[in-house]
Amino acid sequence: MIDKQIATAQEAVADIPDNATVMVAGFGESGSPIELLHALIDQGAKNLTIISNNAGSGQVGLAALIAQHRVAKIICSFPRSANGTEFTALYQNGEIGLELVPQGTLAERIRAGGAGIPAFYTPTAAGTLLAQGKETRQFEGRYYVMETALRADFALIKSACADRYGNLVYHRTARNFSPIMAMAATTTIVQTSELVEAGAIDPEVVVTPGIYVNRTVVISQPVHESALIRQGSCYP
Amino acid sequence: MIDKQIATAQEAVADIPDNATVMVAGFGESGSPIELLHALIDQGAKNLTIISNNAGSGQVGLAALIAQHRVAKIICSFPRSANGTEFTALYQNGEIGLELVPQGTLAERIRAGGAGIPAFYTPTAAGTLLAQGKETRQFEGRYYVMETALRADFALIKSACADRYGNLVYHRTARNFSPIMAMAATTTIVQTSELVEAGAIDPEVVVTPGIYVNRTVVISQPVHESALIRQGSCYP
Amino acid sequence: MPGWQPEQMARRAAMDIPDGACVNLGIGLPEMIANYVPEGREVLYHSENGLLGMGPAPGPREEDPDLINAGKKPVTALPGAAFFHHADSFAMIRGGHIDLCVLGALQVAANGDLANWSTGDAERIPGVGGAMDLVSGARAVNVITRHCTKGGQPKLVEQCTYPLTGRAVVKRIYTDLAVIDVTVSGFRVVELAPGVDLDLLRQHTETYLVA
Amino acid sequence: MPGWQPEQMARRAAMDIPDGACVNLGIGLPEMIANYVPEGREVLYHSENGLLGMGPAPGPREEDPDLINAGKKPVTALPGAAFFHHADSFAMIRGGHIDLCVLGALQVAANGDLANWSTGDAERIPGVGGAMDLVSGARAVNVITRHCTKGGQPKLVEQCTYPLTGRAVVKRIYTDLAVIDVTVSGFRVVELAPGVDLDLLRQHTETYLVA
Repeated sequence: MIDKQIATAQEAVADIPDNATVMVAGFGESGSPIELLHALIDQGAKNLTIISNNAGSGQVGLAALIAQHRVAKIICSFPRSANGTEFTALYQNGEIGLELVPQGTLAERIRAGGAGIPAFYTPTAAGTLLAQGKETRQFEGRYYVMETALRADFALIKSACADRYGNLVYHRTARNFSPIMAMAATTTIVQTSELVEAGAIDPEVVVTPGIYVNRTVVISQPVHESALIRQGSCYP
Repeated sequence: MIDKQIATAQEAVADIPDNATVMVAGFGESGSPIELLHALIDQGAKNLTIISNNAGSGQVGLAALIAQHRVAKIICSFPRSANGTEFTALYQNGEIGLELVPQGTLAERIRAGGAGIPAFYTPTAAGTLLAQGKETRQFEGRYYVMETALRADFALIKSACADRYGNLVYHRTARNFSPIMAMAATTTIVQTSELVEAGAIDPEVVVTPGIYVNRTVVISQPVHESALIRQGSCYP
Repeated sequence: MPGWQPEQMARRAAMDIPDGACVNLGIGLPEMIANYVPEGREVLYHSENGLLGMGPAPGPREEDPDLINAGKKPVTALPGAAFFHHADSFAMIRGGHIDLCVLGALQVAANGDLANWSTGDAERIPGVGGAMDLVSGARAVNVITRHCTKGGQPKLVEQCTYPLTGRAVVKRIYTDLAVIDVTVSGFRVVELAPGVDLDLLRQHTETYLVA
Repeated sequence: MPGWQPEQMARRAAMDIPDGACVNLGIGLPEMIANYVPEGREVLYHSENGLLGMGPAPGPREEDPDLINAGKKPVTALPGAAFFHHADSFAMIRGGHIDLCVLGALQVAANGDLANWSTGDAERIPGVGGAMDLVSGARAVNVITRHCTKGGQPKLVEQCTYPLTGRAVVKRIYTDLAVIDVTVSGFRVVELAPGVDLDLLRQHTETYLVA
């Protein structure tokens, strides 16, 4: 019987090795898999490449992983944060690499990685600094930049509800990068608020089919980054 | 107030001109907008380019449009049908053009057209007859074919349920090409079995956001192609 | 100093939003525009992070950290809204389905070039977000910005000195002093704020203005 | 003539489907494989037209023309199924998420080239469907086919004469006479059907067979 449930976040992330590329879902705190990130901090893997829209906030979640000097490079569209100082300090000291990618190009590169498309052309960034060193090509008189697919060894994502097959639905705008990151990683690890019987999620409304999911772990009351920051939390 | 409802199929397709490119949704009869196609037959536009996975079946719907010599060219993955003789006869007489495209490439080219991606690379068809004349390029040691986006002047699609914004949900595997064709056409015309109040479709389960839809027409009891064929129907 | 207050700038920009439009508003001043759309027009707001049909900020204690806008602030979803993932959201943008976006600016050049993501300052962490996608994808790109920087430097310039967001993308600019169109002949003044005359406007603009 | 009947071929192919696999079965003979998967294995079936978790044919009068497989025949959706659109369905295929597909064949070459969509006959309407996407995207591509055509022509050949579906894509072949792997040294016999010996197999194969 197919059953992707893992008992704890700790076990779910246990085999992420040093030097792995890890996609981390979320747009700001919404959809950010905080518990999986904290388990990854505890686990110790280092020299990671992170693909995520943001670089975390405060001293929890992704920002805490960065603060522990565990991230060699981040591929992201917007590393600045109102509460984020960890990334800034490391970046200015040259201790963390940054590949800045326009948000839509980041999303499309991840989707391409999941969809078996090695490269595509986009008008975004044509004629700007972020197209430097990239192939530019005209189609019907307009300039486009060639962008390549992004894939990862692992994806850490957060869902509202899962079944044993790994079918997922999300909560409102927490969906953001999760469905495409689930597609683009060799091993997709999901923290879910709820686990339901197979068939309880209507096949019409499944957002991420289970084929993209390798492990689910139930975190029934996930914390929110902003709540931790308000409490002055600092992980670990 | 935004309201995309049109009273009749006849009015909905009235402005499709000669020489237009028209995407027609459906995989076999499932999702095929038969009533819109029949309205298009009545309307008279000719020399059309059709983009559709199949070439219709029997003597109704798309097959009937073709039988009327109204289609100059079809871009499609599988024009053969158990009940389709109209396309065959015209094709063998050189009276209709055919661009044969692998099904996944067809879907991705339509999606690219809707997503502002002018071209992408795919492994599908590399080294085969269907890649002839197309740019082939290596990425990480594997060969890929460059495929370009498909767009259309009009898309004819079929949904199960719509609201006044044009938000759509579909019925089971009738979804197939509809969501991507809705994205890739300048004017998307939808026949829907049901029209509901705004808010009646949960924002979590909308498949086609209304931004992609221009016109909806209620066809509350759509006919099925196979039922018409069993009855020996021949349109008009 | 004469000219429009931010609310008046937003009100003026809102006048140009057509009924039935799908609109994406940038973070900050652009967001205010939604408050001033004239009665009787229905506008659908798009947020890059996967929402079409975005509504105003929720009441106190009705905030949901999973229902936010591109500026990461709590919002609501109106009846008829839809959620979707990031690749679908930017397909919507890149594919030309957003009728209008209104963004802030650091500099706008007479040919419509826009710089709004970086001053090139190496000390500052760069962040681009969705700005480059929006300017290359939306059917029309307008800008709302103060006419000059806090230091008094003109933002409407002959050529941008900051890194570009997009080339020849801006159509209309709403400032505290005027409404200005980007045309083939350069900046063209459409409307002056009360108390502002062409001389004053020209003093605060780094390039030629067609009256 | 000795060898396996179609049901036996399907049963043999089904033995190789691992527990938990996501599988796409081609139209015709390949579809039969689903009936013979050994007890205790759970397999998820994918259908190109937007269904993962496809179940068997429905009972009489339970057919829904909107719930069909890639062969356009009525099917069911099992608990835990998901529907999705065509671009998402082929992203699943092309992105390497389908563990195994089993297809029919016109010809298979010793290097794994597959021809299964066209005989090149100009009189016949060409149709390719999803075959080229499946062979280039699925993690493993197996073939199930009679060893020879109805006219007695070998289908396992040194080089395909028909237009290719994909180059060097086939991994294993199930015929009525044998199970054969494609290896770097060419076709390798894995198993012979009852009553079939290597001599017989070689008579019906157009190229060298490694025993």
